[in-house]
Amino acid sequence: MEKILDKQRLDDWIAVLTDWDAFAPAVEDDVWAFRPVAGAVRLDHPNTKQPPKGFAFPQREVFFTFEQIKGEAPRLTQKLPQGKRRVAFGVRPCDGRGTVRMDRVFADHVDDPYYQTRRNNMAYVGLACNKPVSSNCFCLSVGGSPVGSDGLDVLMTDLGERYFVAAVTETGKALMTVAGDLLKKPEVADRQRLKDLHAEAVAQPQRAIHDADGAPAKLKASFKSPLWEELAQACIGCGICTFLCPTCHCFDINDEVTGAAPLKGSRVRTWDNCQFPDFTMHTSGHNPRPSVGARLRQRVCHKFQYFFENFGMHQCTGCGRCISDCPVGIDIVHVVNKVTEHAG
Amino acid sequence: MIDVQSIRDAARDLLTRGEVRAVIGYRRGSRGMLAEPVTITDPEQADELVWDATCFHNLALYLVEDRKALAHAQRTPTLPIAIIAKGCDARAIVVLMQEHYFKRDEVYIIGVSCEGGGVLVEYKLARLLNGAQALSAVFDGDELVVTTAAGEVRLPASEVMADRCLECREPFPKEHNVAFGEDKTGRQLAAPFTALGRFEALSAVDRWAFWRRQFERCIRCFACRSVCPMCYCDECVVDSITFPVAPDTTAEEKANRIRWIERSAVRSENITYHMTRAMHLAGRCIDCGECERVCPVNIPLRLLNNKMELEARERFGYEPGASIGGPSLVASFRDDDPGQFIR
Amino acid sequence: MPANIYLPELARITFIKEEVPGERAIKTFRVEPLNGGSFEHECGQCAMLSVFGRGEMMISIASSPLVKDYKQFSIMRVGRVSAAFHDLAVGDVVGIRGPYGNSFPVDDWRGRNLCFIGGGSGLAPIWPVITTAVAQRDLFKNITVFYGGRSPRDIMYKSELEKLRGVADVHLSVDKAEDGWDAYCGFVPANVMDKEPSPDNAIAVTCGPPIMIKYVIQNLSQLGFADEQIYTTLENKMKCGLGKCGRCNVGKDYVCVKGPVYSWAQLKNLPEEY
Amino acid sequence: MTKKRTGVFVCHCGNNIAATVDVARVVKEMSAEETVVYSQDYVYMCSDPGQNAVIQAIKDNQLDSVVVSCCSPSLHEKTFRDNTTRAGISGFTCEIANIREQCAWVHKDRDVGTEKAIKISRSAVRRAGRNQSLEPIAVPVTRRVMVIGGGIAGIQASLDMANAGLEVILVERQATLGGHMLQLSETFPTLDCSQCILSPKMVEVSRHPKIKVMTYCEVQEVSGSVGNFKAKILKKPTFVDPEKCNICDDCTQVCPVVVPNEYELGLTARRAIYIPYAQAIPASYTLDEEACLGLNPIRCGKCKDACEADAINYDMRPETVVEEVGAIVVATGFDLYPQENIAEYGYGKVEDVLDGLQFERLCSASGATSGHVLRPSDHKVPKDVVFIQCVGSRDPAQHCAYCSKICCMYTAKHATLYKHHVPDGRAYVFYIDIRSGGKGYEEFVQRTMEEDGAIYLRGRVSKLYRHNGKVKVLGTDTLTGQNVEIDADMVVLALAMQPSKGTAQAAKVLKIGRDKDGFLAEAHPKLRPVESVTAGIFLAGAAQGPKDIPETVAQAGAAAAKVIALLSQATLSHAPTVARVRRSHCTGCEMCVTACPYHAIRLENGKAVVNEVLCEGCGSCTATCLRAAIEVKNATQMQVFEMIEACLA
Amino acid sequence: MSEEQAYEPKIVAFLCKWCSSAGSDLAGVSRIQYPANATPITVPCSGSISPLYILSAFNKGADGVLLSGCHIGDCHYIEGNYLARRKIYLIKELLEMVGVEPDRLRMSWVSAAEGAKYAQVVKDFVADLKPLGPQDKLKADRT
Repeated sequence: MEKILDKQRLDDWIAVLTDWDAFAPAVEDDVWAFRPVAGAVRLDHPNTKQPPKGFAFPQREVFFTFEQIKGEAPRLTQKLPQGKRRVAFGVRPCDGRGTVRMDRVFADHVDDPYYQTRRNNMAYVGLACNKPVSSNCFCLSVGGSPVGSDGLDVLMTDLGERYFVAAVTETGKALMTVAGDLLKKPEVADRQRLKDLHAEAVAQPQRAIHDADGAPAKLKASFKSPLWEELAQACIGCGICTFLCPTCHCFDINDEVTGAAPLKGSRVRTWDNCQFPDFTMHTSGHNPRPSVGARLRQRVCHKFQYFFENFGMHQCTGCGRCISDCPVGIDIVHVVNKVTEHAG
Repeated sequence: MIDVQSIRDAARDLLTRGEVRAVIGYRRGSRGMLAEPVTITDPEQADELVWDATCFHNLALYLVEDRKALAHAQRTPTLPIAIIAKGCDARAIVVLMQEHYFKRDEVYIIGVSCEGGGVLVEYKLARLLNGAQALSAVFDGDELVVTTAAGEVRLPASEVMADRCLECREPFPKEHNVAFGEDKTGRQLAAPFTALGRFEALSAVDRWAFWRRQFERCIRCFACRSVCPMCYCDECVVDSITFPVAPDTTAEEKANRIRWIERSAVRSENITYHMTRAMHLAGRCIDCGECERVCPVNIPLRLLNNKMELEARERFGYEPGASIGGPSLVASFRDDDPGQFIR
Repeated sequence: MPANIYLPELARITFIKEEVPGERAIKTFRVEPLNGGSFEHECGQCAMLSVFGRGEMMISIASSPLVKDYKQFSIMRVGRVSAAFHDLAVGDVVGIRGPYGNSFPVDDWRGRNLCFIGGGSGLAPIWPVITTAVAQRDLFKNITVFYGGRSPRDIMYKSELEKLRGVADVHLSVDKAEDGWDAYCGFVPANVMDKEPSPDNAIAVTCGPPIMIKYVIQNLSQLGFADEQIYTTLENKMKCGLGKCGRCNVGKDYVCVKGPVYSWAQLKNLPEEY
Repeated sequence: MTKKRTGVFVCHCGNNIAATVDVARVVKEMSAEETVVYSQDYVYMCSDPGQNAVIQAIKDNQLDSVVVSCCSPSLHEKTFRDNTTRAGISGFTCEIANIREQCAWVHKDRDVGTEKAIKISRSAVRRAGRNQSLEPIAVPVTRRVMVIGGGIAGIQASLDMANAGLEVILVERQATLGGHMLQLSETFPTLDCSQCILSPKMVEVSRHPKIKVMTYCEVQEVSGSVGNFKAKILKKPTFVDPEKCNICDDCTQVCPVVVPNEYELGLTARRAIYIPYAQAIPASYTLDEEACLGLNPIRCGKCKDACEADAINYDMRPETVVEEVGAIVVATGFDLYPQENIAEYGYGKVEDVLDGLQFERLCSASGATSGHVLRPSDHKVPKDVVFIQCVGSRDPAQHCAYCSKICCMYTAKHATLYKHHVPDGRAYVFYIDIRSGGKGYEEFVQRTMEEDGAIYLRGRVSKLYRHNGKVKVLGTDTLTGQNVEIDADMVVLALAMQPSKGTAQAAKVLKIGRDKDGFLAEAHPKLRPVESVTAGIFLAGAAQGPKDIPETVAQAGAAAAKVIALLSQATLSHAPTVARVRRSHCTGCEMCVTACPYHAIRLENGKAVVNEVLCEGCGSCTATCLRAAIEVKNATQMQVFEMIEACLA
Repeated sequence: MSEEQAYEPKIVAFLCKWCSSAGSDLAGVSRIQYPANATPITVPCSGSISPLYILSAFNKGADGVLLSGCHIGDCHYIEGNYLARRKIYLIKELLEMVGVEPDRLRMSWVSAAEGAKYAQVVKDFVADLKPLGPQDKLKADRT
C-alpha cells in the first residue's frame, strides 16, 4: 500500500488513530525524544537522542511483585504490561533496523513475555532520511539504508510538501486504512520524486566502516590485540554508548523492596551496560573483563562479531549515536576500521 | 594566542630528557575537528598534540585513572606524569592533591592559559556557521578563528564559548610547573554564577517544575560521574557500578552493600543520586563543567554544583581548588558559619 | 518452559547441612517444589534461585537427575543472595527457575574411565555426575575422584566422599599440612600428578577455582589426556539464564545457554574471557 | 554474621506505658519482624523478675540480640546491657526502644501512641539486627600524672595525688611556683597572709619525693590517650644552674639591664638576671634571655664574671623532654582582663588607676612599697581611693558576659586593707550588687561597710580622667539617683578574671574544648565538673571558670581524687563503639582526620587508621567521609538506613 | 473529616544522643503533649548525620525530616554540631534550590534542659508541614 499525505494532514491522520496512543519526536531542553503526541507533529527532527527501543524494552520493567508474611510462602503477582496499542511516528530507518535486532534477541531460544507483549502492541511509522541526520551516520556501511524499511510498519518519505507513505507490514496497512481518504493515491510524479529522493539519499556522503563484512573474522583474529587497550585509553566507562544504542539490550534484574514486615517488593528489570565494571564482576572480585579495553572489545565484538555469528547480521545499525555522544571521542567506526585494518 | 608548537616542544623535551613517564594531552580525534584525550609516552608522539577550542576535557580525570592503574598494578613510579592543564583542570589537580590522591612532585603540570578563550560549544558554533562544517577552531584574543571548506571565519569568542568559560575567573592555571600563555586571572566575560542567578530568580514552583523535568529525563548513564575527576571513589556510595574487594573484605560487607537508591532510572532515584553527588562535590567541584557537557540528555548539572560553590564561597569563605594544604569544606567549620536556619 | 520465563516456581527448603564453617561457609540445601512436580534437569545444569527481597543467583544443581524428589544446592556464602540463603531455615520458601545451560554428556561416557578433579566449592557442580555415575556403577569403568580444600575443615561432602570409597578411588588433599590430616598435602593439580591417572579410555571432569582448573588441565595434558577428554564447567555472573541479559557470554556463547559445560577442546576455541 | 535471633521485651511500666500503648500489639507486630524469634511483654521489665525473664528467654531461645521497649536509655540502658551480659551475650547487642518518654508520656491517643511505639520498637529491632557483639576495650595505664600550672590549684592537686602514691610531674611556665596567689597580700574573709599559707605548700611540693617540679617549662605537645599520654615538655633555659646558685644576688648587682618586674606587676623593676621573689621555688636565679644584652661574654658577661659559684652558663639551650603519664590535670589559672580594653577608664593609661593585683602588691609587706599603701605617681599616701567593681565582668555587650565571682569579695578586702593601712582615708566602692555567697563572706562585707567604714555606692562609674593631680571619677549612685563626682588619689579596678594565655595554649595542645568565654569546658556542668570532655584530662582552678581560693583548692582536690580513682585500676575500659575503617574504600583523603574532634584518626600508608582508645564514637567521620569508608560500630550507615525504613514503614 | 485534616505528615527525627534525645526525654518526664508524627532515631551526634540520611528519609517517603543536636558550644563531642551546621546548611540550600519546600527540612538545637522546646519544635514542624501536603518530590514510587 502506497499513499500520499499532505504534510498538513499528518495531525489528522494521528487524530483518527483512536485505538492507538501516538508518539512522535518532540524537543524539550534541546533533547529530542519520542513523546505522547500533544498538539501539532512536525517530523523535522534530526534523530531522537534515544532510539525508540524503550517502547518495547523500557529502562525499567516490573516483572512481578512479591509479598511475604514471615513464616508463610511468598505470593507472587505477575505484572505483564497492559494498555492501548502504541504507534511511534518519525522513526528513522536505522532505528527500525534496531528493532529487528531487538526482536531477534528477545525471541531467541525462548520468548521474553514482557518484550513480546509490548512489541506486539507497537507499531513504528518510519521516516526516511533524505540527508544524513548526523555527521556520524554510517548506516550504509552496515547494510542499512537511509531509506530502508526494515523493522518499520510504515515508511514515510518527505517529498517537500507531502509525505510518501508506504506500508511495510500488515499493521502498517491497518494504520493507513484507518486514515481513509486522508491518504491519497500517489501520482506518477510522486513516485518519480520518491525514487529520485531515495537515490539521492543513498548517495549522500556518510562515514564508513571499510570492511564490515570482513569484520567478524578479523575481530575474532584480533581478540588479543593490544589495540583494544589503546583505543579505549580515554574511555571513562560511562553508559552513554549503550544506553543510547538502538540495539543494546543488556539488562539487570533486581528486587526493589518497599516493605519489610510483611516483606513487599517488586522484581525489576533495568537496563544494564557492558561498560560498567560490575557488569561481569563476580562477588569474589574476579572480573572476566577487568579493563576498559576488554569492555570496549566486548561492545564492539558483540556488535560486529558475536551477534553476526549468532544471527547473521551486525548488531549495529549505523545511527552514530554512540559516536556523537561519547564524551571522549571513542568512535566505533574508527575502532572497527582500525582493528580490522590491523588484522590485515 | 598559544603556539601549539611550544606545548609539543615542552612535551617532547620532558619525554626525551626522561623527566616524565608520560604526557596527558589532547590530539585530533577521528570525528571531525574535535580533540580527544591522549596519553603519550614516546617523544615522537608529541607532534600529535593539539591545542584548540575543542580541548573540552578535564584531563585531571586521567591522572586519577593513572593512579588507579598504578595502585592496581601495585607499582610506584619513579617519574612524575605530565599533564596539560587549563585553569579549571589545574584547580582540579589541586583538589586531588589536597585530598592526597597524589603528591605534588608526582605530577608535572604543563599549564596552558585559556587567555581570552576557553572551550567552544558545538551547538553554538553550528548555529553561527549556518550549516557549514568547521574544520578547525582556535581562540585568538577575543575571537574564535574557524576554518571551513569555504575559508576562515572569525567569530566573537563570547558567542561560541561554553557558559563555564564565560563565567570563569581563573582561566590561568595557577598551579603549574611550566605555563604557556598570558595570565588573565580575574577576567570576567560574564558575571560569575550568571546561569545560577538566572535560575534562582525563579519561584520554588517553577524551580521544581524545571528540575522535575530534568530528573525524569536522566537515564543514569553515569557519564557525569565518570567524567568527573572528583568522583574517584572506588565505589560510589549512592549507586555502585563496581565494588572494590580487598583481602579483608568480608562476605558480610559484600552481602550488605547499602542500596540508598535503586537502579531504576526513575525520578526519585535520579534526584537522590544527583543531590548526593552535588553534596559530595561541595567544596570540591572546581566548575570545569564537564558533567554538564557530557550529559546526553542535557541536564544542567552545573547549576547544582555552582549552587554549592556559591554557598561555599559566600557563607564559608571557601574556594575549592585554591590551596593544596587547606582543610576540606565539609570537614571543617568556622565559629561564625551561618546558623540562622536553625531553630 | 513456562509462559513467563522470569517467574520463579516456589520451593520449600527441606534440608540444610553445614558443609564448611567460617567466613566462606558452604551449606547444602534441598528444595522441593511447593506445588508438586517441577522441572527435570541433567548433570551440570543450573537453576536460578530467589530469595525474595534479596534477588536471584545462578547455582549449579548438585543433586543427580536420578533424584526426583528434591534438588540439592551447595552454596558458598559470598554475596547478597547467597548470604540471605545461608540465613534461611528448613521450611522457608524460596523461588527457583530453570534448568539452565547444557549438561555433561554422561551417557556418551558409558564404558569409560571417569576421573573427577574438584577443588573447594567446585565439587558441587560435578557432584551430580559423580553420583549419577556411581548410581549406575556398572555402566562405567574406573571412577576416580580427586578433591582438595584449603584445610581439612574446608572439605565439603565429607561423609559422602567417605561412602564413595567403596566404589571409587578417592584422593583427598589439603593445601597445607595440618595435624590430623594423613592424606595428601599440597594443591590439587599436584595430587593429580602424584597419582598419575591414565588417559586411556578416560574422561576427566574438573571444576574449582580458575587457577586450579588451569593447572589441572595443564597437568592432564601432560599425562596424555586429549583436549576432547577433558571437561570443565564455567562460572560466570548471570542475571537471566536465558541468553538475553548479556553478561555471561564468552565470545558468541552465552554460558547460561551454550555452557556451562565445555570440553577443553571447545573452550580452547573461545576467547579467553572467563 | 548470620541472621540475628532477636528477642523483644516490651515493658508496661505499670500503667505508664500501657495506658497509652497497646503493649500486646507491639509484641505481636515485633514478632512479625524477620529477625525476631521471641517477644513478650511484662509489667515491669526492669524489675528483678523482668530481668530474669530476659535472661531466661535469651538462654531458652538462643537469642543473640535483645530489644527492650521501655523507658529512656538514659535510665535503663546500662541495666539491660548488664543484664544481657549476665545472660552470656555481649551487652552491646542490646538496644533500648524508648516508648515511654518519647511516646507514652507525650501522647494520649492510644492508637496513635501504639503506632508510634511500634515504629520506635521496629527501628530498634532493625538496629539490633545488625549490632556486633563487642567487648569493652582494655587499656593499660601509666600511673603517673602531669599537672600543668603551678599555682595553688596545681600545687594542691599535686600534693593530694603524690600523697596517694602517684608520681606527679608539675609543669610551670614561670620561673617559680605559686601563681597569682603568691602575689596576694591577704586573703578574704580571714585576712590571713597569702604567702604564709602558700609557701609551706610550695616547699612541700619541692621536697616531695613523688613530685618532679619543672618550672620555666611549657607543654608543647600531647599525644596518646587516657592511661597513656605522651607529653613533650620544653625546658626553657634559665642560664643558671640551680644546683650551683647560692642566691647571693651578686649577679643582679652588676646586671646593666633594667626591666619591669612582672611579679610586682610593673610597680618595680628587676634586672635581666633575677629571682622572681626571695622565697621562689626553685630557689635560683633566671636569666631573662629576651632582656639580656646578648648571652655573650664579649657583649656583656658581667653576671658571669660576678658569679663566684660559677652557676651561670650562657650555653644552656632549650631542651625537650618526653614524659609518659596516665592522666593530666590542667590548672593553668587566670589572667586579669586587660585594663587596656576598658575605654571609659582610660585604657590603662591614667596614672594611679590600678588593677586589683597591683593593689595587692601595694598592700603586701613584701611588695614594692614594703606594705605601705602609696600611690605610684608620687608615692604619697592616697586619702581618697575609689574601688570599682565589675570592670569587664557582666558586660555582654562590650566585655565579658560572666560574673567573675571573686571581685565583690576582694574589693571588700581591698577596702578593708586600705582602711587598715590608712585609717583616715576614704574608701569608695562602686558596685552593681554584692555577691557574697560563701562561708563568712557576707559578714566580711558587712564589716567592711560598717566597721571599716567603706562607702558603698551602688552604680557605675561612667568615666574617669586625670585632673589636677587627681583622678576625677564620675559616676551615678543609682540608689539616690544622684551623680557622684570624686577627686580620687587612687582608683582600683576590680577587673574581670579571664582564662590565662596558658589556658588557651593548654587547650590547644591538649585538644580539649573551651567554653564561649575561653575557660576550659567541663564534661558536664553538674555531674562531671572537674573532667574535660577528653577522658583522662581533668580541670582544676580558675582555668575552668572564676573561683576563689577555697573553691580552687576543693576542685583541685576533686580532680586529684578523680585521677587517683582512675589510675587505681590496672587497666581502663573504653567503649568499643568506635570507628572502623573499610580499607578497601578509603582513599586517604584525610577528611575524617580533619573532622575528628579527638584526633583519633591518622593516615598510615595512605589509609585512615583509628586509634580506638582515642575514638569516642561520635560519628563525625562517618558523615564526612564521601565513600562510606569509615563508620562507628553499632551505629553504622546500614543500621541508620534500616531504621529510617522502619520509621516510615 | 476532610482529606486535609486526615493528612498526618510523617517525620523522621534524628536526635543526638546527649542533648536532643535527653531533651525529648524531659518533654516526656514533664508530660508535655505533642503530635506523634515524628519518630525519633537516636544518633551519637548531630555531626554524624550524613546528608544521605536526609535524602534517604525523603526517598523512603518522609514528609519532613527533623535534625536536632546540642546547642553550639555544648556538643558532647566538642564540635560535631559545628560540622553538622555546615553540612546541613548546604543540603538545605540544595533542597530549596531544586524546589523542595524549605519547611520540609528542619534543624533545631535542643538541649537536655529544653523539653518544652522539643515539644514545641515538633508541634511547629507538624503545623508547618500540614499545609504542604504529602512529600512526593523525592519519594520513590516503586510500583
